[in-house]
Amino acid sequence: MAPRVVVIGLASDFGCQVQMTNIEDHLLDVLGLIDLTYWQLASSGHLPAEYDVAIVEGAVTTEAHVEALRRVRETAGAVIAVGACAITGGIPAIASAGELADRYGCVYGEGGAEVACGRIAPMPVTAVIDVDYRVPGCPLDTDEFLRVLSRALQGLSGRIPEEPLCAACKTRENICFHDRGELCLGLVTRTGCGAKCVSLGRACTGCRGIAADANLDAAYALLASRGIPAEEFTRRLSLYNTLEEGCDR
Amino acid sequence: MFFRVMDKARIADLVRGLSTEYEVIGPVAKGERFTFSVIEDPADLRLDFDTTILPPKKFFFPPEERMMRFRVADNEVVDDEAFASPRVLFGLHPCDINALLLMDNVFLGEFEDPYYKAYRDATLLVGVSCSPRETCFCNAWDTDEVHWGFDIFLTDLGDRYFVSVRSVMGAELLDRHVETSPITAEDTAEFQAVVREFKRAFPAKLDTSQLPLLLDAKFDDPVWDELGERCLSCGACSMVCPTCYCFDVRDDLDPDQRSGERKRVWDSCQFSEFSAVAHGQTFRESRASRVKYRYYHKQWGYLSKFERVLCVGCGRCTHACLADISPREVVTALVEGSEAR
Amino acid sequence: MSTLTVEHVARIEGHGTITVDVEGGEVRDIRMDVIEPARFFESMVVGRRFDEIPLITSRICGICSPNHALTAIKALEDALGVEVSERTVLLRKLLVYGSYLQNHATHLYLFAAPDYVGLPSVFPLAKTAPEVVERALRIKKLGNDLTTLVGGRPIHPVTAVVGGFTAEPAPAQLEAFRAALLGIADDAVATAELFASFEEFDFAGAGEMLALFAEDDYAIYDGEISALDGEWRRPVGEYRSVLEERVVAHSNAKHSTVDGRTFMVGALPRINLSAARLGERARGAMRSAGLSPGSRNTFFNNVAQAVELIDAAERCAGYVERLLGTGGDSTPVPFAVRAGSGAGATEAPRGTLYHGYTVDDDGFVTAGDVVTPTAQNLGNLEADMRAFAPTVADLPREEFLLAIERLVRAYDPCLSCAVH
Amino acid sequence: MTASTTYRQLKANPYRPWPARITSIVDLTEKEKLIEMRLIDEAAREAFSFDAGQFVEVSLFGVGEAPISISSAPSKQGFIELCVRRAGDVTSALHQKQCGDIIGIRGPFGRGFPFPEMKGHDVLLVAGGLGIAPLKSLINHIHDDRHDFGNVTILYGAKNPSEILFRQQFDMWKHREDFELIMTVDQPDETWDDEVGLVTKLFDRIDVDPARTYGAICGPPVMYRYVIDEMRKKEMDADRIYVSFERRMKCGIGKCGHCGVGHQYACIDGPVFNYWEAMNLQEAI
Ligand SMILES: Cc1cc2nc3c(=O)[nH]c(=O)nc-3n(C[C@H](O)[C@H](O)[C@H](O)COP(=O)(O)OP(=O)(O)OC[C@H]3O[C@@H](n4cnc5c(N)ncnc54)[C@H](O)[C@@H]3O)c2cc1C
Ligand code: SF4
Ligand code: SF4
Ligand code: SF4
Repeated sequence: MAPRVVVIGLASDFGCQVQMTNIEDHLLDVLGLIDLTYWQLASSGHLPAEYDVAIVEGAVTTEAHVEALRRVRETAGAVIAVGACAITGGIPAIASAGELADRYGCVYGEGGAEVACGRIAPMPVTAVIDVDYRVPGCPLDTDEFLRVLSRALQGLSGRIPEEPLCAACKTRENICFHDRGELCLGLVTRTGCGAKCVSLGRACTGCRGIAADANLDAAYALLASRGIPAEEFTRRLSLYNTLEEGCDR
Repeated sequence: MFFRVMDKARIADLVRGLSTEYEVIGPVAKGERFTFSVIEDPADLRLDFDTTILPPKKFFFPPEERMMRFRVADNEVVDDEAFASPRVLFGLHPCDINALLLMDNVFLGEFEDPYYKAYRDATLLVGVSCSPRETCFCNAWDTDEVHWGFDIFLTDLGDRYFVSVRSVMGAELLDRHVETSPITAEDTAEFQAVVREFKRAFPAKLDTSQLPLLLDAKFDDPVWDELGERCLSCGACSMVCPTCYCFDVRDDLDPDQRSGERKRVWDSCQFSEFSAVAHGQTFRESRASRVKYRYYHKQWGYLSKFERVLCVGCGRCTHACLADISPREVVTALVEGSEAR
Repeated sequence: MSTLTVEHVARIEGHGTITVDVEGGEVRDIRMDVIEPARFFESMVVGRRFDEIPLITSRICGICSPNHALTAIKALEDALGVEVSERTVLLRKLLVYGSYLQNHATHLYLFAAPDYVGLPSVFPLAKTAPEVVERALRIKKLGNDLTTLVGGRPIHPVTAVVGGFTAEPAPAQLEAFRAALLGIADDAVATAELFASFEEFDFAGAGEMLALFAEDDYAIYDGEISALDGEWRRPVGEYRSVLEERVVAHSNAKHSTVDGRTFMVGALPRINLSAARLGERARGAMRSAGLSPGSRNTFFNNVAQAVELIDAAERCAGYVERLLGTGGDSTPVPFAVRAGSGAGATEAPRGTLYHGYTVDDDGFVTAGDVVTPTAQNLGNLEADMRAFAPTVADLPREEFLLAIERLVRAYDPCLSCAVH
Repeated sequence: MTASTTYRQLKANPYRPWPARITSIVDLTEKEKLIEMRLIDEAAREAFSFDAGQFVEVSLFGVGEAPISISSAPSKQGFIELCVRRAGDVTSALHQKQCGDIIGIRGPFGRGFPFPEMKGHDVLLVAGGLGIAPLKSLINHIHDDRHDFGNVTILYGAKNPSEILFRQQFDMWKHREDFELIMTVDQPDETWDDEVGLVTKLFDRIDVDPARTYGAICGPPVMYRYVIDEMRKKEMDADRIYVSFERRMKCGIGKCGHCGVGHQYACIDGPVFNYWEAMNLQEAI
């Protein structure tokens, strides 16, 4: 029997789900392997009571999300967290700083806080439940998604690259931004995107999260020696990694 | 070996001629740096380059390479053919040619690697002389000279090249595609003068006395901890190194999950996963032990097998390392004591 | 009184619920509850440097991300006084059209079409009518390829920055792409034919219609705010005084009015205002689909999108030709960071999108404002629902709700955008 | 003939696995299975000869490869037996295979135990847990040429009685005069009436003639130092004590670099080293 797969979106831009539909060349192959039982974005129907694999996108921003996730964890044999929102909190986690009520005020004006019922400070899915697989990035990379999905379907372990981006960037023979005195976050960012941004002339903004192998202390020290103050580095890191450990100095 | 001289302006003829039979690859500018790339127009060839970001190893051992295609159902190999089309690699400095010879020991020695061999067999090498930069220390390992391992070598004599021809193929190609003349006594004298000047231009020679022994004797030296604190564990040094050959192997399934390919990709001993075994045990847990291992293997492990050091002093890692860790610094710290830095 | 609901309306972006209060067989009230939680983008941009803003705001929406990025860039360029090259503008237009191809193909085939063939999703069609699914995927892929070609990836463009582009496609890539664009035109025509063949409800909305308008172009990147009924035009910089936004109790997204009326934005208003500026083939398709300029039938927004697909394919081929034929440079122009305020607008696939920012001397944002197409549409959508529901009230319950859902989907709403 | 010359002669791609058919599977414990296979290709089967202590790379396409020691005796021509613990992806997938399934095998690789040298001597084998797998090959080999050896002693420690491998075979040897086998467990249960404690404890019970004894050790990394200490206390020569190392491996043929141990590679210079060599390998023990 084909594994029953559900796709669940929390607070997000649906970008990772859109990326999942962006595997046009292979979409039909993949659909042939699974029984896609729930995907609100693409199909009518309800979240079934039983399923094997849950793909979860988005950040947790309400009590309802927390509850929903706990149920997902109890039900699903395997949980795949996709995208920066679900894994590090991503862009939505920028709003985790300070008081939520103030943000309501800023967006909705006076009395905005009334709408805030059930709202909590944004956090990643991984802060609420254990996940078996992760597809980082903002947005996710479709090839990587396919590889991880394939591992999940085969029941293989969830592996995620743990080293910084620079090595991959070298294989693309990019000119290092730091050589030109510009800050690039690749030196601490988890690899796996093929140094996409740098290869397109843009410094890495850290969307794949902080690599486990990263040496943040050394990065802060060497940037300071090159005239980039800690606050600047912290601010840049906080774009996708507000809640990640070690980038808050 | 025999020798000719060739007008510098003739290099375009040679490249154009070779292009009729081969894919010609050589150094071209990329921003303020250089890369080995396919030469579409001889004017793009920049034989005055300093060094390239990646070494020529990418043409023999690509960053990501398919080893075989397979079928899952019966665990069968569908295709493991190693294929390479004929090409000429133009503009290798002596260090880069020496580096290939060191790679040969690994890939063409015991258990010949069919993929590397196919590329190697299909490629002719044209070397070119260089002038040392401040990060160069090839003279420390005697890799500033190269006596074999190339088909043609060009030494820059200002207005002309002193051409050393090592192989039959090299001789034939030269004959077919470019006008050269026999060398005169003056040419040879000038060649010697150029070589002498080249040797003089190096920064202070690196002291490597008793290096392999010191690596063991100072295995617990605090210098490694200090380096470990600075190292970013990014692996850039291994990627740009012409002699680093470690790789990881991965199976990627096609989207239909019925077939797929086994690939190898460049890896680095600076990553914590590199030495991890099942259940998460890692043999080189600390960053310090990983930095140390890179030098230990290059300066001693490889030497113990092949009687050469696994470094050609090209300085690429020095340039790539944002933490400014360089073989020059590490060797000096070991040989002269860390306070000497 | 009984209440009917459609929870988590499927095949739209974001989370919303339709609630209908019925009493004695009559529809008393009908609402679109937008339960999608806010992510507070307007507060998140405050305190961040200008160069991060396009990155942040493009995460408002994964479908029209190029629009969010470009609209933010335009607003910031307005604030910082940056003038970009003609080549940059051409590339940006391509980027916008990339999202049109993607969005319209996704909306028409993945979201809307299942309603007309009575299926829960498009996937079963893969078996019964593979050519339709393949066509949908072809158009969508071309859209992805276009945004990837110009922006570096299918969504959340990497290369577009304040002042220009950090990388440009190689001429050979552009050349190959021109052919692909011309090749897709037939698929676009087939799409228009398919949607023209579906039977639509006969319904006329009562709202105003708004879109950007330019004399010399089918305005998607530049132009003035233009009203169909009001027959006025106003510069984008005045968008704040043109649109009135208010908070409503049942929705995390605000509702908008103009001249005191609800209004619609999107493909239908665009075509109503700029039909004369469409390419020839698109106009032909429009005629054969029975879509006449000035149409009030909201459901025709679908076929209007299909017509835009045809126009997009041909127009982009022309742009690519110009990029190949004329020189110029798209590398970011140099500029000095200074304090200022600015506004920008583009036509996103779903309608006009506005961004406005104030930056300080160091280029840090002190205030930000984003008005998305769906937020503008929501008030009108509810007005339409109220007018439409009684006309289908005697249908069996399932069919009734489906009819309402169809109306909602015709707007191609993006609730995550609307709330942001 | 070494493996590399075999590969050269067969003109075989050393990365290309040979298909092998599983001929028998025995469940040993919850985590370990004994899997026997036969190479399908005749030329490969004929060329395939190995020393006790060598390993093969087991290849399951789509999952990956894992180095596994051969546990059968070299004399059992044509068959390869592996004792596999379920540890991760490849080994779990291998556990799901059935008799008759086809898997891939590359090898034999590495340096095994110096069997010819050991002949004519006493042998002391010390195994911890799964470490008994490569030693079993050696024991079987000795068994085949039993008359060429003096005393053969096996010390074997396991976590608990249910994790003891090859119990039946051991029971058989135990009742024979010519093998001395002593077992111990860390955590005994009610069925256990033998030794309790670490394997080093068993050294009190044996006599060793250092002048004529070879040692062979295989087990978890933490075990080596303590066992070697005991052997050294018995005055055995460093270069007659053999240890087998386990490191991460990808290629098995000295190229991928993962198995570096000190200045050597575990795959081609080992996995079996004598203690004198191992002492000179940094971070080995
Ligand atoms: C010379 C040698 C002999 C061995 N003999 C046996 C044996 O007889 N029986 C047995 O059950 N196990 C043996 N092992 C250990 C076995 O190789 C690992 O348990 C196995 O590789 C784990 O792979 P996996 O895919 O199941 O686990 P995962 O953790 O999923 O491994 C992932 C990858 O990591 C690498 N890896 C992980 N652990 C090891 C390891 N310990 N050694 C080398 N690479 C590793 C492999 O490349 C593998 O593909 C031996 C190891 C070596 C080096
Ligand atoms: S990770 Fe990025 S692309 Fe994915 S949902 Fe979040 S914001 Fe969107
Ligand atoms: S380069 Fe950095 S920002 Fe860009 S995709 Fe990779 S990790 Fe994300
Ligand atoms: S170690 Fe550094 S200097 Fe030596 S060959 Fe490698 S890159 Fe060049």
